[in-house]
Amino acid sequence: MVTDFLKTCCADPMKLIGEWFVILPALVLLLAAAAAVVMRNLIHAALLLTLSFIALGIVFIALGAEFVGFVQLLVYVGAVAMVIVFSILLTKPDQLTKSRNLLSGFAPAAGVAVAFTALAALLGFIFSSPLAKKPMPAPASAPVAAIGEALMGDYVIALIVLGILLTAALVGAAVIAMEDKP
Amino acid sequence: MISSLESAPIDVLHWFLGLLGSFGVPAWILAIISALIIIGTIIGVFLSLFALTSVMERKILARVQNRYGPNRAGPFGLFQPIADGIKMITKEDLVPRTADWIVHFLAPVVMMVPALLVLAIIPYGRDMVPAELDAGILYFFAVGAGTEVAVFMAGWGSNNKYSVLGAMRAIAQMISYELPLVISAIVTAMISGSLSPSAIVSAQGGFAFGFVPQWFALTPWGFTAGLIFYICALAESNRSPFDLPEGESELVAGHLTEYSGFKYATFFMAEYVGMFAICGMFVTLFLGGWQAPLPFLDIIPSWCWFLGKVCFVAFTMIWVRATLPRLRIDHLLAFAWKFLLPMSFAAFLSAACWHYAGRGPLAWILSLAIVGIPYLLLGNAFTNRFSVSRRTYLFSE
Amino acid sequence: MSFLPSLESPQTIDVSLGPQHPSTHGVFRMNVTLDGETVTRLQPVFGYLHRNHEKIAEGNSWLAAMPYTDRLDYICPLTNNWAYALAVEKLAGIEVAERAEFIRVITAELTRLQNHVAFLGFVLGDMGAWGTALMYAFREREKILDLFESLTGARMMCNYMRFGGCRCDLPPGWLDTTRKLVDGFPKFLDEMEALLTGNEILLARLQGVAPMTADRAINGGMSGPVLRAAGVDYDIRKVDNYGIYNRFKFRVPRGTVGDCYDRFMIRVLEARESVGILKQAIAVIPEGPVVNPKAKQRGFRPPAGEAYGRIEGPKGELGFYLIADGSDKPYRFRIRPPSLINLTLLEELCVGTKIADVMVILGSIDIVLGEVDR
Amino acid sequence: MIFPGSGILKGLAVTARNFAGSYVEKDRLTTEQYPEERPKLPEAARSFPFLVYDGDNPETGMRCVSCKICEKECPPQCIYIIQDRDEAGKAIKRPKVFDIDISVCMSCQICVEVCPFESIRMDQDYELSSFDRFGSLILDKPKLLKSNSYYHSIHPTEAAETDGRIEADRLKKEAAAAAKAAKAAAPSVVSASSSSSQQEGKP
Repeated sequence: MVTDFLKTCCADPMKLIGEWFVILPALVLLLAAAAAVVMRNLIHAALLLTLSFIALGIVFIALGAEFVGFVQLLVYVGAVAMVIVFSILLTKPDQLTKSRNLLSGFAPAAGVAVAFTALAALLGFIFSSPLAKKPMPAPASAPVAAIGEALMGDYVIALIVLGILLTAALVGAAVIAMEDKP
Repeated sequence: MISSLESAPIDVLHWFLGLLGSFGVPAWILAIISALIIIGTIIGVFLSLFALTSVMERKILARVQNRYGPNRAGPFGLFQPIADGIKMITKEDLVPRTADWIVHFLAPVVMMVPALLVLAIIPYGRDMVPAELDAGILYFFAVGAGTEVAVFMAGWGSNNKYSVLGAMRAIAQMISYELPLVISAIVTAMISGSLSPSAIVSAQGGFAFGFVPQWFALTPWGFTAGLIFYICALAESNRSPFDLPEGESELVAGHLTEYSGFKYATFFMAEYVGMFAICGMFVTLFLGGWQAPLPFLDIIPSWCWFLGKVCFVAFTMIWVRATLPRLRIDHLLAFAWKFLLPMSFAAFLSAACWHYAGRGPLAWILSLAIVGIPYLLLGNAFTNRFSVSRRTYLFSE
Repeated sequence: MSFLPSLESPQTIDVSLGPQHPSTHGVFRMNVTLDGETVTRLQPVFGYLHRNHEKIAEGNSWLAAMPYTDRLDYICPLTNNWAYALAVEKLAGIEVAERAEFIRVITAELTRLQNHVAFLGFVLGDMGAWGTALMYAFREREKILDLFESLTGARMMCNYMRFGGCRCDLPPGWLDTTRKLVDGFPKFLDEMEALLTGNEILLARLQGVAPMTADRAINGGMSGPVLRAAGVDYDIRKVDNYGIYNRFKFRVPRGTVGDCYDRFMIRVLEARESVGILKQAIAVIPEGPVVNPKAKQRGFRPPAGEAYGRIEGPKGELGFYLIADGSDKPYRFRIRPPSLINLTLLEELCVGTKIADVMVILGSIDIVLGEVDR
Repeated sequence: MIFPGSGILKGLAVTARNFAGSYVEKDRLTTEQYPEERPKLPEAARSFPFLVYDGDNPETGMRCVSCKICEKECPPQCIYIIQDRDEAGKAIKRPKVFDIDISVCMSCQICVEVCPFESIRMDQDYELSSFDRFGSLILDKPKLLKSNSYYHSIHPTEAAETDGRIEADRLKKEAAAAAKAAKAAAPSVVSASSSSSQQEGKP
């Protein structure tokens, strides 16, 4: 195992670097996500969640899915994470401190148990599926133009429906926000 | 001679790599060295540009305000950045006792990273793109989103009321202005049919009637989109009149209140490099990138044109800063959502009409109407909403 | 780490703006309660620049109080001098030399000019215009200060007026320089207006912010441009006709809304009127002594009695209330500073506005802390 | 407002004009480059008081007679005077100590106005900063005493007027003394000598 590893190292260092570009961010992603769950400080948790979003984006990019990776960064880091921290800033401070109560008693143990059960089930399904036994396919290169054409061609109905849904949500949010004004 | 100047930076790089290769250095090490040299050059150029701008900005501001500006450190005050640097480094690095010190420490780092990363996809000259990405524009905005996190971290981590208020303003402002910014950039991608910056630059090549450059900024839709992009760029790089997050007359220094010494310098540096990056993007998208403005001016190397245009755009930003008072937060948000966003949609529509109407005189009239009418209607509605009006005054003898 | 909760409601933040803050015009402090960006409560705190001025004056001779008045509103020392001299002249019944009356009008109107242009600059600074307007204003103010220096010997601490006249005569060539400056001044005001009054950002920042009704302004004791911006036609130059103001033709501008924009524009219009007064005064200034030779400066002992002398200072009604007991010191020396009294409505004006407006409102009242705290 | 944003463009034009103007018009760039360029002070300019002496010797030419009017009238009370005494303990019309604390002085010029002996005058020296706030900000007699020719160099008009006044005063006194001497020619030697000593004190 180790000799294999060293051999690949010497044979094709660039490939190795390429692999580590996936493995490292993936590790960061896992650790950050786990830490975000455990953290008591809500802001730290939100920032770690942002870190995991970034790591996920890098994983996507390293795997060759540039477009998805960039969109991940743009949407999740640029918008979702910001909305999360903004809503934390706008929450009442006494609610911030109350969240600690959740971490007492049986609640943590129960949470961990549920999480592990779910993880085990998921891993079981993944490894028992025929996909897991297939050899890894060569990384597909997806040029942006191809994605664009697919979105505007085959999936155009879905795109439009999603767009309408989001617009409706936006308008609804605006209406709710306007309510308290005279 | 001319062609050698044009590709001089690349030639030097290749010569150096060839030299190393002749000593038997493996190819993969050469690749790393090549990348490091390119990165080093870009960072070096932009940091020296930052140093130069930090003094030029003060000099230009001073001249606009009828003062001399810094002129004591070295000839014409050109060594001022060195003096500032020494001061910044030797200053005490204060961290408030109740600050969230990890976040406080990381914020300048997080601020610097996206500012440097976005420099990777800008075409600095003919065939001079450090990272040729298919989705270059997307990369630019995706990485640029990291700045918001940094500003938030700085504001929160300082545990200061001014900082928190500044961070809240910054986030609200950046989220609001990101939308029109991206949409106005997408307009150019739509016309040139690519998200790659170099493809967008080459789409602006050539000259109409032999001397009018075909830059996007010289079309009705491109002018509108470019103006929106410019305004949003001011807002995204927290420059006056959108410098609310650090508006010194209200919030002392906003999210920077509790920073001193080198951390403050890092913020300062990141803001300037980010400003140059967004100026570079503006030049790439709307001002024809590295293309010369007139055919016979091609003899000047393309990268010189690019730098010159970036400096010009930066100069206009300084000029605007010297002229305009700051907006108020509610005006700022209303401006983004109620004026810039609809206008960027209008530019979008206008660009589409321009394209399908054959890019001829008819296209000009059509696209001009599509951006002009909303500008007049929306603009007047917007100014009336804030009761902006001329008044008459009574006089008593 | 807490989210800095306020004592009153967990959703608001208490911010102490000042006394060290970039735009509180000196050492002024406001304890502001913010709900988001909106001000829900504002408590002005002053006194950081208190210098015991009135008591010092009561312990010194009548003449020795004069240099201290320079330091009240240190932007406009000459009008302060005049107000004090006027009060003493009223107390002791001293006639003022004819030429001195003209010099007083000229210097006072120059003071008004430089105060109002500096005001424009300061308000723009509060709005975050990076001092451009302020620098233009100071460029012109500098010329006026140079005139003051060549006349009185000091740029700001002039100590120029004396009981019954002025300390010294105009130096040769002074009137010509002044005439040139006054003739060029409208051009500068035009430039300022081109830079400022059409600017949409400025209009949006100023119009409709903190309007004040005429009733409220009168009941609040406002005076000067703040009162006239609210639409009240009250200018002490017209009401009292002190000095020789009845000999000059000038108009009193007044606003209609009383918001920050009116307060801003009234200053521009008043500066233009001052230019007119200056032109008239320079044209007809007579020769003669600059101080009433009968008036005594050193060892001055007015008869027992009291008097209130007031003038239309650039910032409002500046009054001195003096009680004499026949000795060489004032028995009571009381100043009515316009800045302090115009400041009393600050909370009322600020509540409900954004925090950025607070600075503009404070700037639009035009205070000088030397006068507020005395 | 037909074209929203036109006001902003107008403002930009003004700043552009000032930017360009600061390179060509001297009127737009009024800053003095201080250590190289010195301000041209008007004659009336004043900084802190000094004491004038006539002739070359500061001690004998001193105009001050230690009357202490300035000490009394000084609004912030920054003047401190002790009258000189001879060996016998008799007061001489000359200050032994004359200190002005210029960290307190507010340059109001009232001491100048009240001085009946044209002795105290305002200086124009403005470079007074020092590292020692107790030593160099208290001006003692040697530092305060400056010659009449220096006075002429900073306030020529005022100094000429003063000299004229002193001269007229002297002539008047001399005339009065001569008349007095002529009137009581022989008997009163004592009064003549006393009046001449007065003249020595104030030439």
